[in-house]
Amino acid sequence: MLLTSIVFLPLAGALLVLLAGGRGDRPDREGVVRVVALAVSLVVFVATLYLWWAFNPVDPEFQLVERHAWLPQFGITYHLGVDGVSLFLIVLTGFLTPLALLSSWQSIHKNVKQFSFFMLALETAMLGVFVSLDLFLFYVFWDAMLIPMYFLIGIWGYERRIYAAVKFILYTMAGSVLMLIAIIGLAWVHSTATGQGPSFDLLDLYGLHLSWGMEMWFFLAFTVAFAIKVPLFPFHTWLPDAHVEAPTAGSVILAGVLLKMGTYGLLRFSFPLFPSAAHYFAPYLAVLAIIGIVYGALVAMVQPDMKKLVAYSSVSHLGFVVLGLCALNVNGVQGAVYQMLNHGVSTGGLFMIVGMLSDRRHTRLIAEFGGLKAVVPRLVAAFLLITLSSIALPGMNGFIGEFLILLGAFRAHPRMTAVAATGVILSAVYMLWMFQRVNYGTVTNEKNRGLRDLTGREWAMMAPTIAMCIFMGVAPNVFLRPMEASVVRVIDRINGVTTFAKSRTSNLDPRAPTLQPPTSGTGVPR
Amino acid sequence: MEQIVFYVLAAVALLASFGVIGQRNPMHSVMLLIVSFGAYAGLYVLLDAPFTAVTQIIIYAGAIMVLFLFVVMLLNAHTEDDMVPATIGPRTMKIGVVLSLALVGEVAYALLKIARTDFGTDAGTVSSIKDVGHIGSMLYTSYSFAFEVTSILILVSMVGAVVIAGKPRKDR
Amino acid sequence: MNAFAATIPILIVVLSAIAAMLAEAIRHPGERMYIAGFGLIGLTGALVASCFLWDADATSFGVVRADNFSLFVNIVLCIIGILTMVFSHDVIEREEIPAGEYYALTLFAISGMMLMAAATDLLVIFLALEVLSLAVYVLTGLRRGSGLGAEAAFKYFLLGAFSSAFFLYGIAIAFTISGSTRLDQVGTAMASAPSPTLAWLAVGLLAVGFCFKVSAVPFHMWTPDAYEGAPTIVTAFMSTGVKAAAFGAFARVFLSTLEPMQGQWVPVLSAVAAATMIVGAVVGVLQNNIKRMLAYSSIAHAGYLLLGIIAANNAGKAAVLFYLLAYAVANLGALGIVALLGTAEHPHDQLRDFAGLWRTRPALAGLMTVFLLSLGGFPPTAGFIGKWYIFAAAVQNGHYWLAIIGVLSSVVSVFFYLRIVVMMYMTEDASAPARPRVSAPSMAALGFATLAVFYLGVLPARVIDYALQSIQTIF
Amino acid sequence: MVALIPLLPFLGFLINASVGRRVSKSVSGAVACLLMIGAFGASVTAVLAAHNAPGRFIQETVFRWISSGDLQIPLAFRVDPLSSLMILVVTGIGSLIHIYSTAYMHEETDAEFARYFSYLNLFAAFMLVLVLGSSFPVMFVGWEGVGLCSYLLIGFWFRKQSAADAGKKAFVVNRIGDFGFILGMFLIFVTFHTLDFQEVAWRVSTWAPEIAVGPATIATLLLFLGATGKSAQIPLYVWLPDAMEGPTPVSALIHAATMVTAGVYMIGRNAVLFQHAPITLAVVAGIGIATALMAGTIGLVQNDIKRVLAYSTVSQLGYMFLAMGVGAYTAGIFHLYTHAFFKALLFLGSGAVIHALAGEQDLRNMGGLRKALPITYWTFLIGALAIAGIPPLAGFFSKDEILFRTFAHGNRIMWIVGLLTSFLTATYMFRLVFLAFHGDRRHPEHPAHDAHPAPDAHPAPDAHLHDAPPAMAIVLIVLAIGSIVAGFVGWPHAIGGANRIERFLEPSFEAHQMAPGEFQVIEGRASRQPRVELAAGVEPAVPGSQAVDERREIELMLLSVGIAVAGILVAMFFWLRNRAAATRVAYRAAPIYTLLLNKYYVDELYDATVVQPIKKLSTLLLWRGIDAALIDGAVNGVGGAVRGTSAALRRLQTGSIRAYAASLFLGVVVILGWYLMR
Amino acid sequence: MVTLNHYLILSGLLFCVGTAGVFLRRNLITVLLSVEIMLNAVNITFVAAGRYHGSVDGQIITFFVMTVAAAEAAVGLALVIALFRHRETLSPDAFTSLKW
Repeated sequence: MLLTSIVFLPLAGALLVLLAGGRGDRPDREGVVRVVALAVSLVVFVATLYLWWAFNPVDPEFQLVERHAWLPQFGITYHLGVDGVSLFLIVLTGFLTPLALLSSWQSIHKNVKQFSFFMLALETAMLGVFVSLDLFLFYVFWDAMLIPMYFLIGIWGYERRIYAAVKFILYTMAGSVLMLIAIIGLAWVHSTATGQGPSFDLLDLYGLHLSWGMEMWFFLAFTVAFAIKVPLFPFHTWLPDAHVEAPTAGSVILAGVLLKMGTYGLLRFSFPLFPSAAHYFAPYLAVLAIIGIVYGALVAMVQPDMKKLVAYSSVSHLGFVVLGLCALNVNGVQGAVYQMLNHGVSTGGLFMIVGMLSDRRHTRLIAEFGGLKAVVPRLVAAFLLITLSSIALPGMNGFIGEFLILLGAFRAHPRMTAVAATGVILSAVYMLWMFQRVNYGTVTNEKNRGLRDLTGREWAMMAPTIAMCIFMGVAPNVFLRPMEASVVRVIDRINGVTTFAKSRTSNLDPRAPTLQPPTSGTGVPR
Repeated sequence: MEQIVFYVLAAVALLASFGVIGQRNPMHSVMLLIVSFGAYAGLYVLLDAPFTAVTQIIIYAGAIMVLFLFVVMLLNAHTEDDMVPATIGPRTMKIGVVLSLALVGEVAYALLKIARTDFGTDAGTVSSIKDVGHIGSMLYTSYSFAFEVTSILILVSMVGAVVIAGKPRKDR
Repeated sequence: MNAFAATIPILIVVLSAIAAMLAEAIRHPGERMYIAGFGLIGLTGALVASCFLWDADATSFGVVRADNFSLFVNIVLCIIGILTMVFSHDVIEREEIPAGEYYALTLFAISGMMLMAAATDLLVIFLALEVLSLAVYVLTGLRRGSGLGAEAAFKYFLLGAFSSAFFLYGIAIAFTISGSTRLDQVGTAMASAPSPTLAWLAVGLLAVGFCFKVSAVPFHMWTPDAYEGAPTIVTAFMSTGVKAAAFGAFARVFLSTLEPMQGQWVPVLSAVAAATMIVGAVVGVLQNNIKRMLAYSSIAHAGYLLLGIIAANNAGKAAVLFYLLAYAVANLGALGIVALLGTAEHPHDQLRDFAGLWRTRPALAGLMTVFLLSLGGFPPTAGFIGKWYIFAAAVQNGHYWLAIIGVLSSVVSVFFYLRIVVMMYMTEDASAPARPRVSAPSMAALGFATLAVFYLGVLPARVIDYALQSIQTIF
Repeated sequence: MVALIPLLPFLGFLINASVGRRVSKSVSGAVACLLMIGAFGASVTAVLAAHNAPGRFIQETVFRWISSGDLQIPLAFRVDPLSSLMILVVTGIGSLIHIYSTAYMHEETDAEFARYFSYLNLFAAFMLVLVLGSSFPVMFVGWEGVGLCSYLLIGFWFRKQSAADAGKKAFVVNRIGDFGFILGMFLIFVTFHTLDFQEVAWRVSTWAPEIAVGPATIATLLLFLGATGKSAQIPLYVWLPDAMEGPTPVSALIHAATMVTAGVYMIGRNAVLFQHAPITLAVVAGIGIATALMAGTIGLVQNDIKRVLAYSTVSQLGYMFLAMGVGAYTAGIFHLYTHAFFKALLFLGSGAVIHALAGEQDLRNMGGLRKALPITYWTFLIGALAIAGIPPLAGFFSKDEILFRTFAHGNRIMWIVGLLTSFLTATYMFRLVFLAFHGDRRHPEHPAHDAHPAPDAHPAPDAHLHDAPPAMAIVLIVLAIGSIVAGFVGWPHAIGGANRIERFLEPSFEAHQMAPGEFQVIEGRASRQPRVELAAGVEPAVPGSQAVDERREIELMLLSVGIAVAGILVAMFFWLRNRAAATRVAYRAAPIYTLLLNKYYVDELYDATVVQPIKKLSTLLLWRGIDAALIDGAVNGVGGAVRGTSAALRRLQTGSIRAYAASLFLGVVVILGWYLMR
Repeated sequence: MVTLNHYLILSGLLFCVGTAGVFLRRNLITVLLSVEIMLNAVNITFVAAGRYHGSVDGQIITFFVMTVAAAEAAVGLALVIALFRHRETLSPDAFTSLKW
């Protein structure tokens, strides 16, 4: 019941917001709406913290499980549960949403009611993705999440917002529909394999043994969907557009949580469901990830637009995450999960900063700024700290993640990791270069003279973010401990069957897959 | 004997039909169609279906064709020459011809193919099928529901024809 | 009584139609009369009757069978009819449509649809088909003022007559083989035809007839023109009703009668379905007239429904029924909104007419969005469950490629649904057309449709159960 | 207690960073200095405690930092002889420089002043973490932390574009080194399954030295890459000269005394590991000596007083690496320690000069300052003599030790180059002295621009020339004394001294079993000794040869002293007696002169071969080309394709009813045809 | 000896003639006539097949088909009139305002 309430609390809040907003366009109700939305999101955050408290860190299995029949004809259940991997992503979602709402406090003025509504609806969808243990339910949340994001970008975005919104939604859908086919196929395979009807329940499907061909195709279908979301090179081009055009709050959520769905999906579904395929494809994914790391960094380096720069830096950072996952060992995967959290916090923070600057100057071009340190020292100090955490300075959160990822990856593929580690250099290059161009030197643009330093509201946004950055860097065990058991469990799932999977792949030619799905399944048992 | 009659009637029907679609003047087409319907009637007689033959003459030649004639008159029979030039040119026409020839080919092929296998022999005459009374009883027993449906059908077409062709009422 | 049991819903509708005609007859010129009321009464009666007949599996005259399958279709048709009636009352006066004839013909059409889905005799199916077709042809051209209406109607009529001739020829060949038009006898006879060629011809021609009615490629050409030319409310009605009825009969003929010949027709229909999904989705992309756009979308949906028939398993059969319902509510809702916003002089069916709708009519914009998302197949709406169900059926029988074509085409179709959303939400109101206000009943109807969309999308289990029950009886 | 050492400066950082801008300079300055001195006191106690502890070291685990699977990284500090020496240097010299800074930075505003000291404290904290850390990751924290602080302090005057650039350059170049460091760390973990220094030393000590390239070699090479970055060796030395953009005390503390020596320290820390990778050692020595020579030559012609010192720092660091490379770890560390004194002294002296001349840094605009700034002059002279290696000053002992070890190691070429370098050192050092303090006062043709904002920006006339204010003067004097006496701890046996430093540091370069809880020098070590091949020079070699060695050693000492003196004399001839000669030489050897003046064009080379290509590649190929055109083009291309198909298919819908009928008919024909064909 | 095949082939040919007429002719009325030809062609099949099976069903169906034909003709002609009223022409090619 706890999970259900956490997931649907924001939706309830969203409806509440609609009520509070009154009929039609009521600018006078803006304040009320904002406060209600913020309050709701804070309550949700507290609830997620309570979830953390209620979570048993030594138990590797799913906890606080809820399971009710939903479409019994197809073995579809309303099945929620949380483990060490999803726990922190949930907390992260709870943590970032209030900040996102705060970040839009000044910039969003038209239709605040609808804005808050979509933000909260989005939160429900995101939380749902992280807790659902039924593939069908997962897909429902996964797809439903697109709609509010689409509106957030499309209505409250910048100049080319419509192009970005449509690109975002179509690109993501195109990937995920194939996953839908794979999900269905999986369910029918279960029906024929076990003879007890189709099942979309993750735990049932974990136990399934597939023919190599099927496993390969299904793995690819799943992985492409997730790779697009991550975004893994070369599926990343929707990200810069979406980020640049989205409003600050949208970017924060997009970078902070949405991208993690992809990596989370890889870890929760792609790899454990299709272990031998995972082992077969992991090196290729790793290569893509590394290309993404270097490529993203290089492209970020030369971006004239701050948001675009941060967007490409996300490509680079998420590349690290995927690399860690592909290491398929405890260090790598744990680092990857940790890096998801880091990236959520620090990149979220970066987008907030950029948002503040563009709120003040209504431009995001680096060239427009310069010498801000003399004008807004506090803002720049915050900027510096976030930057440092983003370039993984030891003592900040980023370091822990990248360290574990690279170590894990090094154990799996040392040479490739050497290439990936250059990302550590490049990240310093592009971040510091941007930081220098924006903040150092003398104030060149007169418009920058009278800028306001951090306001109380902005402190309220930055303080927790920075605090998290440092805390996660100094005391990582607080997070690493609870997730370790579950991570180990997942890795065991992936490695459990590899012994004979390897042999299977060896004697079976993967390039000539036998995709013969069962037709004998009586349509609808039970 | 029977064969000769059949072939004659068939020839008439076919030629008349060709004439129908060969004519530029709708009036002539209607006339030729009536001719072919006469041939049909003859064929029905050959098929021991005198009642059908009669209805063919009465309903088709007598009623429907007359309806057509009325319309042709009403819109004082335009030949195609004084009409707007065809939007689809001769090339498309060729396509049409090719298509119809293809269909002809297919149908002929199919029927000849089966001709070798079944229906080769005539089942011969069953006296009951000539009996109009029998037809009537069948019509009102096993086909009664279909009969009712046709009533609705006619009602619909009536209403439809009126509402489409009639002058707009001015009351609203 | 029992002899008539199966026909009761149809009879009720026919009676209400006649009542509507009489009402028109006795009505003084200029007198306002809620003729839609007759239709509502009749359809509600038919709805109730259908519910009562559930599981009764009544048969009348040996040619009409009220098994759960046809009853399910009946219920869908009744819902369609009721919604249409409610919307119509707002619309037809504005559209300058002759009220009495309109209601009568609509109701006749519905009766024809019901009959088509319930008939177990090819001849009766043909007659029912003609009844509904003629009625719909006329409805299409009902706006005497507009040349477009007449043109649309004639195109629809001529192609309809053309295709029904093919259909009839199919029946004739089937009759030649079996000596009867009763489905059961036809089925057995054709399965054991001495030379299959003739049977195949029959199957092909019957398929042509049905494919035309459900507007599958390449028999779809009439659809966009007819939908665009017809009064919007009629478009709403025929895009849903005709499909429901035609697919009912389609499923009955092909999945029960011709099931033994699956090997013969599955490949053909697969090709047709693929083409239909692709063409429908792709061509819709560039449309600027919403009715035309939704016409192409309905073509695409026909393709998805065909998948259900091709799958030819229980899931597929039930999926067709469920999808019909989901599609009906969403499409009727969407086109209903277009109709409710239109007037005779300003049809309000161009894409740009919707610019900034959510400023002036936030509620309508919201509802429209819900319907469009449902048509696009987003969770948690009916459309998603429907699509998922269809594709699940297809995948179960290994039609992976059709399923993949289906999902990808649905992604493409999402693009043009979103174009409308973009217009409503993200484009500033250019030239605000004076939009008529929507009456309370119509809003209620739209609200009901929305509820249905969400109910089917969130808690579909019950309805899926009914769908499954209703296929157990015949197949 | 050990944790207190870095904690105190960190506290200072927090205070100054948070409330610093609101309190007066004196308060924030006092806080910073007192906390540094407190750290010094803590260090002293810690060192004494460690000296008396069993195994001559104490270890303290603060908390478990990272634990993931088999990777367990406690945040632990260890005080052993090596780190004791370092913390004493860091805190001691650090405190002095803090005090010096209070006077030097006095013109800054309160906020800037506080910012400066917060950075300085933060640096001290990280530096202490670096030297105290008991495992690679903890060291890495300090390693990157000091990099950050140097970035911040170099860019302290952020309004100056050059300063900001220099800061960025320093950080990025260091990152390149860290890239090697981190990979080396991984390789070590994968090889030894631990990251604790002693554990690694212990495990590797059971190996035979790697003749061929093996994990140890690769790992040490990677670590050495890190060292070259941090300690400004070829090829990554380019950042250090630019780093002189920072305030002079910063150059003294970070870029002379402490941070830049971290690389040397790191190698000393892993002496046992390096000892097992002879290939690496050869590389280290080669790079070291090469750097020393190159930097020396460059330093010979530079005109910016601080840059000369910077290059001399690079050169001296080269010496230290040479020592490490030949296995003379003690010597290297010893030189590090003495160098800290006299190089800090020299920098601070030059700082005093700059301060007096209101920001003037160009040697060509100085001269004759001896009268005006007596304290500065004399202390500076002591520093110069020390670095030149004139006995009995500190530099003499350490440098001589290094040269002797190199000789003993048997690599004659390196030894000769070393001598040459020490000659150069003496020369350019005294060139500096003579140009700055002797001769007559030369006034700048143009007022010194782009100097840091001193109160009176216009060039001060000699009347206003004031010697260092007390806070600075005291520090200079103390350091001068240090530069004189610091060397005595390493008085070689050869001339009747007891090389204390050697005996003191000895245990840090040996492998110890480290069972949790008790820290004992394991007994079994002796048995392993022949294989372990401990650092040459730590143990006096076989008794018989000792006498020979000592005679040879004395000869070498005399030689090197002679060379130093020669260097000074040459400098005297060229820059004191007749300056014309110098210019003539410069004119004669114009190509070489310009080459040296432009520092061998290394910066330009890097810019042309690395920086610009990458920028171009990223902009044109990756972003515009691949990303925008290729990938996104493909994505949008799909959309375009759909639209195109749509447009094409639309055309079929001609509106002509007969066309529709034809299409319907076509369908029929095709379907029936299909049926008939089968 | 006239067998069922003769009639089937005849009706098939007539049917084809009708279909050809539908889109070869450029006069709406003639087009409608072509449809009538198709229906009649089918009728022959029905009657012949009925005779072949020795039942009257064929004739009865023919009867229904005629009804349908009549109904279609009525509506069709009405539409023709309506079109003519709008455009003063009977060419199918004139009515292409709905397209694409």
